[in-house]
This record gives sequence, C-alpha cells and structure tokens, in this order.
Amino acid sequence: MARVQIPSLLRPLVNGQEMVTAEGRTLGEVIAALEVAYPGIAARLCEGGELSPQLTAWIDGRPARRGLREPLGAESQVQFLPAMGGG
Amino acid sequence: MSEQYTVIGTRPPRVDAPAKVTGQAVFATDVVLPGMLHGKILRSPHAHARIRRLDTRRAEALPGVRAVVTAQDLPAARDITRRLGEGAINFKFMCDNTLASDKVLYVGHAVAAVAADEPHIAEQALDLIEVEYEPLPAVVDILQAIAAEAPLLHPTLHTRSLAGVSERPSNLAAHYQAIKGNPAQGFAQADVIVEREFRTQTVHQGYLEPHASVAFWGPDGIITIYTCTQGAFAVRDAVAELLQYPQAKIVVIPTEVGGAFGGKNTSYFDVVAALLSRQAGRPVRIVMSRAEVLQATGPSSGTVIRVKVGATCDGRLTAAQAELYYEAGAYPGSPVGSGMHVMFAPYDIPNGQLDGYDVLVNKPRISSYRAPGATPACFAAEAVMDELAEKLGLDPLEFRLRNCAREGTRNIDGSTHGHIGARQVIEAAQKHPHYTTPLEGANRGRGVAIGYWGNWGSISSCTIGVNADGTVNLLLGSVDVSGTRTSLAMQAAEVLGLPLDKVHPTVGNTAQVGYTEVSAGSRTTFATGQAVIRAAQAVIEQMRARAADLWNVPVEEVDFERGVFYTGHDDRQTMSFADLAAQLNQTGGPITGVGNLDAQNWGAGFGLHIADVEVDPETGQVNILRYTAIQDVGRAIHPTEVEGQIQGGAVQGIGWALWEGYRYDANGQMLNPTLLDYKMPTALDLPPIEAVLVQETYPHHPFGLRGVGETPIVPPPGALANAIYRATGARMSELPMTPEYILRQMKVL
Amino acid sequence: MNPFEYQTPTTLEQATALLARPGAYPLAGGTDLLVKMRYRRLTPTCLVDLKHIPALTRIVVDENGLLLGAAVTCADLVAHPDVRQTYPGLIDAIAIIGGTAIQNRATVGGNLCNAAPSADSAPALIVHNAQAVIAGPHGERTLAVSDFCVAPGQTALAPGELLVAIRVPPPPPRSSAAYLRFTPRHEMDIAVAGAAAWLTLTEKGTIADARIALGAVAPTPLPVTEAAQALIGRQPEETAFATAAHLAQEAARPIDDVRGSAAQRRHLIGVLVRRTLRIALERAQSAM
Amino acid sequence: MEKHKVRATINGRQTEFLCYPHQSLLECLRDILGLTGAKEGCNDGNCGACSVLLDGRLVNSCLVLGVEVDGHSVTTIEGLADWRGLHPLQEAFIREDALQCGYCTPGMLMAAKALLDRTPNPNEQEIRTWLAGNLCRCTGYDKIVRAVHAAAAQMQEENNL
Repeated sequence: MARVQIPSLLRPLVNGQEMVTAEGRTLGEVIAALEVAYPGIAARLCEGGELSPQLTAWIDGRPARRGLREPLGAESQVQFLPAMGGG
Repeated sequence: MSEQYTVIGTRPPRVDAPAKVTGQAVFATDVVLPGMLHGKILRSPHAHARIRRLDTRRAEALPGVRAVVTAQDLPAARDITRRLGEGAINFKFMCDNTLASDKVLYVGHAVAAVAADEPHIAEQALDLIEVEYEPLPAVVDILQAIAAEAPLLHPTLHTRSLAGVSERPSNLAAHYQAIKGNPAQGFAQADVIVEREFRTQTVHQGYLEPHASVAFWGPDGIITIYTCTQGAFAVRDAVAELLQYPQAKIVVIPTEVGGAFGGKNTSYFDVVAALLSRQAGRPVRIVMSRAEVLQATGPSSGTVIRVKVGATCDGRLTAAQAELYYEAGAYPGSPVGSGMHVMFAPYDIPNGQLDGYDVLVNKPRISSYRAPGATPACFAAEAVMDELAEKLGLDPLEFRLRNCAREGTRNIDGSTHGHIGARQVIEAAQKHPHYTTPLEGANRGRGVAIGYWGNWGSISSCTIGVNADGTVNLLLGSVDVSGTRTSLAMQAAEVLGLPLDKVHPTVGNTAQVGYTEVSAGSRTTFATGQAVIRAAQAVIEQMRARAADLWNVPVEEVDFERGVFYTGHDDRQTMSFADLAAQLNQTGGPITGVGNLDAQNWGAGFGLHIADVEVDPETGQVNILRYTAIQDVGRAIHPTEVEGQIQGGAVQGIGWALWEGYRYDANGQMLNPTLLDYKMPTALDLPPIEAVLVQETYPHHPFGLRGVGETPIVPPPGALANAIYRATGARMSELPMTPEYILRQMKVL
Repeated sequence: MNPFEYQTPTTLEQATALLARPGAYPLAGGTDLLVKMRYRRLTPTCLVDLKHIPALTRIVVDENGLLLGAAVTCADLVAHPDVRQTYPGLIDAIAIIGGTAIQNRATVGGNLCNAAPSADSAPALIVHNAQAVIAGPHGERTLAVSDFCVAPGQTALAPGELLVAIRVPPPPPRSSAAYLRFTPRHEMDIAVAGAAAWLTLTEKGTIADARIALGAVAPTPLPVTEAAQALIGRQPEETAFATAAHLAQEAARPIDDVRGSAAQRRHLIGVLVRRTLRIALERAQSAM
Repeated sequence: MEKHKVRATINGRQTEFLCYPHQSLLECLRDILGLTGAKEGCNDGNCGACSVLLDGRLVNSCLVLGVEVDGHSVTTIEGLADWRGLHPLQEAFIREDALQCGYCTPGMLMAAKALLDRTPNPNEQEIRTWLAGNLCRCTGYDKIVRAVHAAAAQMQEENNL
C-alpha cells in the first residue's frame, strides 16, 4: 500500500485525513484507487489524462519524472508539491 | 574511477574564450544569410485593450516590404497545458503571447510583424499598420489585481487549486497550500514572534544580448532557425507546436548566447521570423531592441510576501507561516511554487503553513530568472530571521546554526532534504576572516543571509566521436550559457584519460544530437556531465574490444587507466588512447559513444553571504565595503568558473537588492524601459566579491559536484537588508532598497 | 531611425544658413540627439554637423577667462590643465556627464542645448556667471547661461541660431566653486538633484559674494539668488550654510518622476548645497 | 536619401564604404563592413557593448554616425590583436577567466585598452571608474578588474625589458 500525503486543500475530500493509503503499482493506479474511495480527487490532481502540470509528484522524497506512469514500491510515500522550474 | 583526478579541479582557460576575446564568437545577431531581410514587430502601446481592427494593407504596399504577418497566420492552438522548456505552459496562451489575436494584455504585446529589405523600411512599415484599439482598464499592482472589482485579463479564467476551481473568474490564477504539523500550536509555544510584510518589484534578467533569431523556411519545407536560446529543443518544440509542423523538419541551430539567466528558455519570435520567411521566400532576421527586451520578454515576478515566524527564548524555531503573492504577468505561471519551496528551506521548523498565489497582471508573462522565485522569498525570510535573532539576543549565524536543516529534514512544503551543506556554509562563515574581523566606523553595518536553491537534473544527450589522431569530438545537446563546454569537456577528458586539449566540445543543433533539456536549473554540468561520462565510458568499452581484437585476448583482460589500454600479463600489450585511435579505421571503423540520460538525485545548494555596508545617513546611498559569498558546491570541476558563477550571481542579487525594479504608471506604461533607468550595477558600484567554495563531495555524481549557478542570486537582498539595518537602525521590507526608500525607513524623509 | 540629410559646414555662416531650414538640427557629440532620434522623439530631416567649424572646437584660457567652443567634448575640457587649475567647480560637473565613452563625444554646448532640467553643466556654468555666445542669421549675441534654458528641452535659441561658445569670466581672488549631484548609482546616471555653489571670500575670510544654482528641481536649471544672498557678509560656517541650504530647498520646485520624488529632491538639495558650499569654501581658502 | 561615401582607416587599413546618414557607426561596422565584434546591447549609450576607439578614443559606436568617421580612424576588437598574437589584455581576460557569455567582452576590452593607453598602471578605483560605462551581467566584474590589473602589470614588465 502506498502512503499518500494529502495536501491541505484536498483534505476536505478525504474526511480531513493528512495521510491515506491506496493500492497501486504506479502513481496513476494509486490515483485511480483514491478516486474510488474519495470521488472527485482525480479531477483535482489530473488534467487531460496527465498529472496536472501545475503539480510535481514526489515519490519517496524525490520528484517523479514519469508522471502517472511512475512506478511505486510496496511502501512508497507519495506527495504532491507545486511544480518548480529553474532559470 | 580514480580518486586522484588530473583534469577535474584544475583551472584551464575556457574553450570559448579565444573566440570571445577576439570578437569572432558568433551570436544570433551576427548571423547573415544570403538575401536576408530585416524583421520588426509591431507592439501594443496599451497595457490592456481589445483589438477592434487590424489592417496591414498599407504596410504591405510600401516598397521594400516583403512580408507582413499577424495572428491570422498562426494555426489555431491546442488548449492544453504541457511542460515545455523550464515550466508548464498552455499552448493557446503561448500562441496568443506570440501574436495577440483579440486582446493585448501588456504594453509591448506583439500584434503584427513585417520583413523588409532594410531595417528602416521595416520600421516605416510598422507605422503604416492600422490598429484600432479599445482601451480597457489595466491592473499592474498585485493586490489590486485580486481585488473584487479588478479588471479581468482573461474573463474565462478561474482560480485553480487542489480545492477545485473557483466559482467566479479571477486574476488569481492559482492557489497552492502546504501545511506541516500544527502551526497554531507552534506559534503558541513561541516566546517571540515576528510578523512582517515585504514587497519586491518586477526585475529583469538583464542579459546584455537582446533576443535575436534568423529563420529561413526553405523550399524543401525545412525551417532553419539560428537563435540565442538556452535550449534548442525547447525552441524547436515550441515552433513545432505553434505551427503544428513536424519536429524533424525544424532545425534549430543554437548560437553563442549573450547571457540568459533563465530569460532565454522561452521562444518569443522564432515562429514569427519563420512565418515572415515563408511569405517572403527569403531568410529573415529579427533582433529585439533593449526596450523590447524589457517590455516584451519575461521578467521575474514582483511579489508581496507576508511572513510570521516564532521562536522560543533559547533560540529554537517553533513555527513559520508565509503568504506569497507572485506576479505571473499576462498569463498564468509565476514561480510561486519555487518560492514556497525555498522560503524556509535552510531551517528545521516543526510547524508551518505556506500559501502561494499566482496572480495575473497587465505585464509581460513572467519567465525564469536564476533560481526563479527564490530571491524575494529568501529576502523576506532572512529579514525576519535576522530580527528574531536580534530579539533573542543571538548572533545571527549562531541562530541559523541552531535551527539548521540537515539531511532528512522535512521542509514545510512537504519535500525532504537530501544530502545538503547548510551547516557547512554557516560554519565556514563563522570561521571566515570577514566574519571574525569586527566592522568599525559610523553608519556601517554587517549583514548575513543564507539562501537555498534546489537545482535540477533532467534529460541530456551527447555524442563522443574518436578521431584517428587521438583527439575526440564531444557533441553536446546542452547549450553553453555559463562555460559548460569547458566543464563538460573536462569530465570527458578525465574519463578518457586525455589532456583537455584533446577534447573538442561543440554545441549541436537539433538535427545532430539527442533531445536535451534547456540549460537551466543549474543542471548542465551536473546532468549533461553524467551523459558525457556515459558517452566516454561507452567509447572506452568499444576501444577495449578493439584492443582485445588486436591482442587476441578476451575483452575482460583489457584494462584502461589514465589514457592507456593494457593487459596485466604482457608488457607488449599496452597502447595509448591515441595509438589505438589510429588503428580504428583498420579494425572495424569509427567509434562513437553516446550518452543519453534523465539525471536524478541532483544535489541542492546553500549559500551564505556576508555583506558590509556604509550608508550615507543624509542621502541613503549604500556603499558596499566588503562582500563574501560562501557556497557548498560539492566538488568544483573548474573552480575558477564556479567562482565566476558565484560572483556573477551575487552581483545580480545585489542589483536586485539596491537598484533594479520595473516602474509602472497607473495605466501600465513602464516608466524605465532603458538601461539608463533600469539600473543594473556597474563596476564602480561594487567591491570585489570573494567567492568561498565549500567543497565536500556530493555522493550522487561520479565526480561529486552540485549545480552552482543559481544559489548565489538568492541571499544578497537579505544580507544587504540586514547590513543596512545594522548601519541605520531601520528595517528594510521592500526591494529595491533605493536611497529614497532607505531615507524613508530611517524617517529622514 | 528615420532617414535624414547630413551636412558638414565649415563656417558659422554656412551653419546658420543650414539651420534656418525647417527640420534642421545641429549635431555635436550626438549623445543626446541620436538617442532622441532613435526613440523618434525627434525626427530631423537634416543634421548639421558642427564639428568642422574651428570656432566651435576651441578652448581658450586667458586674462578674459575661459572661451569654450560649444562643440568641445567634455573629455577635452576636463583634460585641459588650465581649466582644471582655474575652474575646478566646472570640472566637477563636466567630468560626470556620462562615462568614459560618453565623455569623449558629449559636448558642454550640447549638454546645455539639450536643456534637460538635470543637465550637470548648467548649474555649474550659472554660478560661474557664464555667458552663451550665440550666432544667428542676424549676427552674434550673448545671453547669460542662467537665461539660456527656458523649458524642459527648450532653449532661448531662435530658429537658425546656434550656440557658438560659452564664455566664463576669470575667477576673482579668493573664490572658488563646486558642483555635486546625487545619483542612485555611482556613475552612468542622471542627477536626481544637483547643486553648484560659488564663494568669494574677503581678505578676512568672510563671504564677499556667493552664488548657488540647482539642477533637476525645476523645469530649468535654477539659480537660487536668495539662498546665495543670505551668505554674503557672513562667516563661512555651518550655520550660514544651513540657512542657505534651507532657502535653496524653499526655492526648489521639484516634481515626482521615475528618477525621484519631489520630497527626496527637496531633501537632497539641502544636503548637496551644504556639501558644495563646504567644498567651495575649502577651495577658496586654499586660493588665499 | 542618398548614401554617402566614407573613407576611414579601419583597424589600420584605408577603407571606403557607402552608408546612409542614419546608419550608426555600429551598423556600418556590423552590417556593411562585416566587423561584428562590436555588439548592440542598448543602442543608447548605456551599456558599452558597442565600444570602439575613434582616433584612439573610446566611444560608443551606437552614438556615432557612420558618416561622422569620414577621415578618421576606427579600431575595433578585430584590430586589437596583431601579427604578433593576442593583445596582453586579451591574454589576461583568458587567463583570469574574465568573461562568461562574451557579449560585453569586445567592448570591455576596447574600454580597457583605452584606459591602459592613457593610464598604464591604474589602481582598482581607476579601473572601476573607467569601466563603469561597460555593463557586464555575468561576471560581477571581479575577474575583469583583476584581468585589467594583470594585463597592466604584464605590459609594464614588457616595457621594462
């Protein structure tokens, strides 16, 4: 089970929880599982079938590079941070 | 890989220097193609207006005019947002920013373009283009833009956040939030709380070279574009998207880049030059004027930042909170996420909340600028930390050390620090003679600030080809904006066991080399460096096989060290790189090594700056007496170039701190679109900048380096604000800290 | 830049005849003019290059004072040993008009004719009682430099008239001048405010004569007679200087613009007048 | 408008070219004579990237008309090195790493040459004051100032031999 840290603005959708768990071998599968448990959450995280370009998913403390296809370990921790760019 | 390096860590002359000191280096504005025309762009005089009518017929009729284009000549763009270059962009917005269709959103917004035989004819033609505007109310102030009655830039744009989409349209394009622990409880535990509001102005990267492109749309359908960019592939992809044209038929040839600092990640008029060329059937060159650079390319956000930080009597931080409002300009996409990320990154704070707001205003769309978003956030955080330390009676470095982030510390935005050197730079500062020597004299003060930048890895490609004389060609996908041909060739030379002068680095065009991300985010020496190492290793592997063939031994028996192939059991079986290279064409043909990768595990950078100033108490003028910039750089590949990055970055930060800032009137007209009034520092405004390299090998790069280019722009405003406070007794909460502002804070005015 | 015609007269007569034509502008160093043309704030149809007229490029220092050709570059004036020796207050101002490259092209006459309220040369020339020598279709006339600028960007020159030279009287004994300006950067900048001061001392060291002029705080360079008059007969010390500085501040009519606010300018006038008076005093005393 | 014929000594060679009166010396050098070393950074005299020597004196070539140099001599970055090799300033800029992007470098070198022609042994303040008209956005000027010092020292030494 991946442990997903829920950003504060999403918490109303998950009954105020800061951390939830979800099943999935990829980020996309985890979000799909979350959507089943907490309808509406996928629309907030994704856009046009991809992770929202305004977000970066961090998996186990590192920014994910494959978007929804990012593979997850059995105990992976997932976070969603605002996207960042360098100059 | 050997522990003792022969090339890494040395200070050879940079490979691009001879061409640059003789005037022979070719920048985009120097490119001349046969039959080339001169393009110019008509720009909006209004900050916000509807285009009622646009008539180019008189311009087309002017003798010497060969092409005129408007937004009508661009195919309809896809309304989707994708990452391109350094950030996310909606293609419809990108298209609209290239040539405005129904509305202009800032002074300088491109409306039409012409190409003519001579520049002055093109200029005259612009006068003949008739545009009827319906002026609309403009908004340039960040807080006014999100007020209820503000004029809307995009009437259908709603605020987006993880909480959903706002009900009403708004200039507030996005809201981000992060909470760590329990902020309210953290503040309740604090003995001292400091709460302040900060404002910073829009600033520009200030590269000396205005944007320039030469485009030729050939009869074969190939579009060739010479341009100054941080990433040839980013330009190619933007042109392909805007024209909906095959990527393979667009060849972007990156020229020398006359300074970029994030501002040349974006393609502004490559497409326009291409369209003009198609119409004219001849190459077209477009070069921006300085006023166009300042008014029509992406500067960095002006900001409003509210900060609240609490600590206990023994100097422990308990909670921190910040609201960050960042200008996006005319289209969404400010670096507020980065601002949130860096804001309290040097510190270990148990509780906190960050709210970031991306705000549309009638200014050009924000582009990256060296550690985008970080400098204003650091300024605000470090001024508050300085005030807290003072209230607690603690030395500012000691206070920072007590609360210093380390590996594993969780940032308020949710990210976790990897291997970092925050503690190391603070300790280096404590021991540095600059800090241990007391500053004496009236009206003088010393300030410190610590700044952070996360850096980047990402995608790079390169090819190494071996020549028969033992030299190698290194073809790089990374544009060289900071001396990376040298720092990358050095990594190749080290791996290949060759002296640097045997490695000839070249920046490739999009038809020659694999996809490579923009040279941005302090990533090139780190990430492309690893691609280079891979390519070099691939060369060695193939050459070992050739040696094995020649000696008729299994390849596993061929070793390679310091440029020599050998087997352990026969003294005759030894061959230098050059000797083996000479045999390649007789032993199966050429060898090339390719390095392609998406580099991960990049290391973040911390910088601690110490500034001594003297402030004229009657005029408010700041004289910087001494300046030291300390940074953890991992291992410096080329220490002199690293010093140069630190000195240059620090001085840009100093300019931001003291002089630079866009000034607008209420109608959105920029009041200072020249280098006389957009005041960048001259040699006379600065002291020597001492760069101190804290070199501790970074574990996730073969040579142990971190990115270095961006961190040094982050601390200067904080360090100077704190120094000015010590000199005057007045706290600073705005950038730039002009003499007039300082006098006002001192209550002299 | 719009196309135009280019002429190189070698005599004053040719020059004034050319300048009488509509759309004709004089070109000296070009450091202001060409910028205005490039931004199309001016669109001359003809430029009359003055640098080929010998009378305009001469520097003469003799018992009559300084005769400075209008097309003499700032660098040439600043490098002139006699001018440096005799007119340090003028050098203060001329030496800071632009950086090195601008100094080599920009002319004192051009700085004056550009008629910017912030022109550094003007306050300094005014306190030196300098006269403008003007040639025109009807002959030559002279005009005090204090009357030369009439509005921002406008001079007292009539169509066809040309500034030929600036005449600066010889300084009496025990006198000297100074000019200071304030800019945010140390160089390559435009005065937010400027002040020039002139002091002549009696043999006993009291103030026999004084003149003060200000830059960038009024539509034209501004002589502040009352402030200067208040010094006459007094001991040259801080209280007197403070009085003069205060009166100068009162006389200033600054505006808010991108380079500074009215309040800042008025404040700076007080600082700059005190400081220039100190320097002028020191120089006058060392000439005793 | 008619083009004018201009005769000038450019980098030591007698040169003739045709230009419009409105073309700046910078445009003439770059677009007519193919001497693209001098750069346009601001076109209004505030950056120094177009610096060249006119009769040995430092000028912004964007603020000089091409027609004005008739009968005069112009030295550009392309004329700084001679048959003996690079000028000591060029060597010092390479050695001290006094450049990054290189866009300001030609102008900076011409300004530095004008300084050393006049003041062979400048102190730091003199160097910084003299170079204030030449903006550099990459280096922070530190290594440029060092390079000018180093070149001055080397030239002094060579003169003493």
